[in-house]
Amino acid sequence: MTEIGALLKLRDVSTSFFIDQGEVKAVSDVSLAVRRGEMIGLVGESGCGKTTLGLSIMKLIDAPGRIIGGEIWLNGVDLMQKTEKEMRRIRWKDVALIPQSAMNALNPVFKIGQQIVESIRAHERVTTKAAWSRTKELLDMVGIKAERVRDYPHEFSGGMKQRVSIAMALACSPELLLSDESTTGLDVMTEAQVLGLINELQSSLRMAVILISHDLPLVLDISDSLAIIYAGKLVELAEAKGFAARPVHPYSQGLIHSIPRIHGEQETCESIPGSPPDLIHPPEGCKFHPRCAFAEPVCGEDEPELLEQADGRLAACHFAERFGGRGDVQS
Amino acid sequence: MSTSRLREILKTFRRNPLGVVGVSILCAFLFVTVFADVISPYDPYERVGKPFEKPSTTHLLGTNDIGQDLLSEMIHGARISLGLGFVAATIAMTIGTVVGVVAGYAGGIVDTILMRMVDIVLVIPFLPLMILLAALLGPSFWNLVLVLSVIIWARPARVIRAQVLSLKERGHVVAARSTGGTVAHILFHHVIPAVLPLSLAQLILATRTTILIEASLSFLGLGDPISKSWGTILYYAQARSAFLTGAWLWWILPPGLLISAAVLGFAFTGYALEETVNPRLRGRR
Amino acid sequence: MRKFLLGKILQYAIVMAVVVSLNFLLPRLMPGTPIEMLGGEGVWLLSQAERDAITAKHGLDKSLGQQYIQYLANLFRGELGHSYNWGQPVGQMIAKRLPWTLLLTGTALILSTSFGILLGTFASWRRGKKSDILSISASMTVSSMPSFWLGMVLVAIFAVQLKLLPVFGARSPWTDYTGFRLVLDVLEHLILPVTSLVLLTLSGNFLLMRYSMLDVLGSDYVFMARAKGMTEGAVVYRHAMRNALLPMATAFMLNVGFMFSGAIVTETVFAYPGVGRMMYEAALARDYPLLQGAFLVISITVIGANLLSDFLYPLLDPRVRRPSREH
Amino acid sequence: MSNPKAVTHDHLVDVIDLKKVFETRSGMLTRAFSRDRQPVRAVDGITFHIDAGEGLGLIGESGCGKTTTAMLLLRLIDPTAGQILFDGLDLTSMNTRELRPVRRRIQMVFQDPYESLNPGKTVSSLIGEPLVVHRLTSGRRDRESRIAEIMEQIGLVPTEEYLKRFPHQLSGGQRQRAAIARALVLEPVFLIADEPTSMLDVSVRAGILNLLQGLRDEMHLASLFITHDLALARYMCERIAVLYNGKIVETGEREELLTNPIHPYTRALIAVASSLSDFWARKQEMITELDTDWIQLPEGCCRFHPRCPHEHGDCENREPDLVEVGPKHWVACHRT
Repeated sequence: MTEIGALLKLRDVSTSFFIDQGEVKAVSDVSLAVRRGEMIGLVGESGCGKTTLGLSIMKLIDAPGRIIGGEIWLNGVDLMQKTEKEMRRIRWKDVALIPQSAMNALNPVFKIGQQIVESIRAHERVTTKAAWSRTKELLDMVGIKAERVRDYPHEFSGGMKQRVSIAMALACSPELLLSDESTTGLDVMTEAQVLGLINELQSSLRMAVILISHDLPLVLDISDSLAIIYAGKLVELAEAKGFAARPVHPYSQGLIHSIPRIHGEQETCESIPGSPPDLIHPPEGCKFHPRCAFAEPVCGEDEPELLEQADGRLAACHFAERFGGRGDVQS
Repeated sequence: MSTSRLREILKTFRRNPLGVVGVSILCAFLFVTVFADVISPYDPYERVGKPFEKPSTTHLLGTNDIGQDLLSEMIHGARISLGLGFVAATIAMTIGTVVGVVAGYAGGIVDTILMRMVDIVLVIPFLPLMILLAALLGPSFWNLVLVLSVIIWARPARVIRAQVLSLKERGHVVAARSTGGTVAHILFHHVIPAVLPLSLAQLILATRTTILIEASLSFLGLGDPISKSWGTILYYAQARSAFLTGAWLWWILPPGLLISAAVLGFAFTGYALEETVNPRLRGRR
Repeated sequence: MRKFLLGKILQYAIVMAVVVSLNFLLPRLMPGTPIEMLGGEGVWLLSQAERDAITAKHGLDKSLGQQYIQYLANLFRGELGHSYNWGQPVGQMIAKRLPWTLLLTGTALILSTSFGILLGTFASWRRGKKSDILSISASMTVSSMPSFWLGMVLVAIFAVQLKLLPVFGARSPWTDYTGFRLVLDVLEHLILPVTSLVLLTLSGNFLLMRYSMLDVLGSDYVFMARAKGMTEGAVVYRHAMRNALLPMATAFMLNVGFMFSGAIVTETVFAYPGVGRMMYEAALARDYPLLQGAFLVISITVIGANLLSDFLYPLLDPRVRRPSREH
Repeated sequence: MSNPKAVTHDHLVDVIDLKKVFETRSGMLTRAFSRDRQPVRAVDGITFHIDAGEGLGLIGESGCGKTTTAMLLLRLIDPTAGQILFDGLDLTSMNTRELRPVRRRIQMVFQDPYESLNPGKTVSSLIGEPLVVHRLTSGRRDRESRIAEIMEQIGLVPTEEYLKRFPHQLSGGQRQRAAIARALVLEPVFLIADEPTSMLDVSVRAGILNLLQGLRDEMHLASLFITHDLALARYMCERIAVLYNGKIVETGEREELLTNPIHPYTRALIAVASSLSDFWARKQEMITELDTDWIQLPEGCCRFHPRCPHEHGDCENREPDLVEVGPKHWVACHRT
């Protein structure tokens, strides 16, 4: 988890939405570092703030939302100091996005080629001809025949639209790629192929990828490290390898315990009691304590910090060493 | 509709400033309509002054070409204009709702036939058809009602059919079917209660249209020339070229403003209600 | 694509058939005797022989089926009968008036749509701001006014009181302007009627464009255009507006019919020599052949315009132009 | 599974060669003018059975026909061909009125609890509705006590707190519990669950799964569990059937099927669910990379052959039948 030489560094980033009922603290004080060529999974339940965090990196938060504090260092530049006009240059050139629903992310009235070409020409001084030929190369890279460059989005299937989105994201060879639940809703086979493609391109192009997902087993399977988010806070940051056997934070433990397995001994799954908190009036102290089986009085008073544990991982729990030392949480 | 849903609708509606203004306007008109006999200074059908009198303390808005009091005409005109508009809209809405629910729920060939009918009514330019009908039928209150409702039902029928179609595929209706509910049970417990608020909003918006069209038809001399609606008053004002003289200030301006105010009242109420009951439209403003 | 257009042609053919049949059936189904409907109210002053002649001329002594065939045959030859009031062929009378109506409604349609698009786009930008709310209220207020009344008020103010514009008609009487002077004269007479027609439909166009724009601005592909680092102009004009125009195209069609309805009252108020005013006069005089002829011609024009826009719509929307091979 | 063609009555549910063809929706006039109409064979001759108290998992990707199968079993849509035998009754030949008493005994839990509950009704009237429809209780008091009873059983307690609530005042998990209560208040013998947890948050899913399992044991319910997730099917069901493009390609007892899959599609599914990185490494031998649109194939060929990595011999000319390869293990593949 070293920050030295990291491509992306977030320091205490907080994003809130100001609605009639009050301030929704969607992301609070998140610090995170992503190295070049690393694939990190951002995992949490719906409404935990993982998408908001992702979009905050690109400073794509719309009113009534606002990034209220923190620093976002990308390639040694603090994006928080950049104007909207400067951000426009950075978006897609340095950091690109594969959106959740490729179905709706492509403009229905333009050919897919036009949509990729325009993103190239918005950032680079190239001729139209050069942009079109690069577009064909990009489509070829994601397994779409170059002759389909003049087809409209509705003429592609869901999985193929997702590939077009990937080709579009790679148009300006970004160093950081955000994938926001980009395979949710696709069939398992298509999902496997699309993720395989992202994985392949990541290692060949040495990109950093942030994989935003609610699917913990999937993230554990394919990413290098993972960050678990609960109620807008980072609760655990660890290597993906071996994580399933030794989750530290009680919330991570709960998630691992709630998922049935396909092989090995079938254990009884348990759900986490209660439901995620209201982010307008989050609980005092540790945000997870009302649902935590191990909560003690201190948990309702002091908010635990995200601290480094013995094995190098980070966890935000007052009793982290207790769980960290236990190798028998799940065999 | 359950009482709590009603209460919820009322609560959302009250927060909508347009709706509050609209309802206030409508209440004022309702008052005038009910107490027209008490409020108006003269009998509008009596010749109580000289023709073409200018406004004075005795005749606040002057008199018309045969010496009838214009203010009294306008107060009584509310009865005809609003009453006719409302009756025609109610009939049209009833037809529209029934057609919409039947077409949407039955589907298949019934749906196809009914919707083709709707398309035809919507494509034919409505005023020429109405003029043709009105000219052939002759002027009378009920003929006008008939002419209006024959044309107006189509649009609400289409809106309600769309709602029923989406409702039919909605999980809770499918779930109710799977528990073995009869068609009648599903229609009366799940479909119609969900459609009624939308029907009501459509009724109010349709009233707006019928009032405007009634005014146009009466203005063209195709209304009942005996009964005094706002449109009829304007017909006589036009026929006597009131806009060429100073009389336009008290003979033409007020009836038009009354029509506009009434229509605006219905429009505000209808839009606000539609927005409250149709979640798809929320945030339209 | 061909399937789509075929379906549309078929659909409008049915509408045409219904309009034509309605025109035939209505006078024959109305209470009273059809001879009065077809011969005019004065028919009872005529002698029995003259009445028999009228009955025979319209084939009223034949069966309904035969009458219908006769009617269709006449229609096919472009014969709409003779005006009972003027004695002239209805077809010729309409042909003389139609250009004026087309000029009036066409101008109003183009202006109303363009203003609606511009204002709607602008308002969607300033969503929730004071000017936005103000423009909505104003547009709803204007749309609540009866268009004929608005016309009368416009005449009273701009023509009678301020004497800026002509009071009525399409050209100045007793003049024989030519060339540019004629154009100016026609334009001058066009301003007030067009304004009242534009005001009639503007608010609908404005509200629709604004709603449609808001809908599109909230869509994922507009968000993506911004994420791609496109300039604000490219996002709004290239990505958003192109899509927001699609519902406007449908509204344009509905407005064609609406304009013709509006033209009847507007032409009446401004004594504009179009088909609308002719229809009004025919209705007052109970000149049924003329009335029916006008109804038929207006309906055909509207249906034709609808068909035309349905044919042009695929150019705007590739989903209709090139339907996907699946499903 | 016994011989699929034989009609047996020792099973609670017997589905025999069930088919559903959807005609593409278009007006009758346009249909008369165009030739390119394409019927969609959503369910194309599937045969399976479920014993009393047994759980069968139906696995497949979206669009493979699994939800259509559920709708057919409930007769919410009418089958094109085939038979559904329930407790010896032929559901396919019954009319709506005859079906009513049967529907009481077959109930369904839908995928989306945000959709399947009428937003205008309270929890108590939602759970009570089936009782009213089937006139099962005598009077209000009887009904209310029955509602309270089932609410305790499914864990919406304290009942007084939830009785008067509306669906939007419940969390996702609570809504799904109310939907389950609605299905079980009629004391059915056969429960169909269509992806009952896919719309819920990960952390509350297990609660719903465990509740369903407990109720199955308690009420001796037969169940059809529809899902795209093999691990869930393993957790919930004794037997698993794999559906591909309207056809069952493999069926067997869960551990047998998971450890010893034979059909190439089943093998690919299991590989994907086990480890994506392993799957990618061995992708070439698992499945041909192809656009996953449901290609409408001509009748009389193996539905899977365009994506099958193995040599195509007979696959393009002959449709494989389900063949028994082991105890209760059936596979439809020419290579077996």
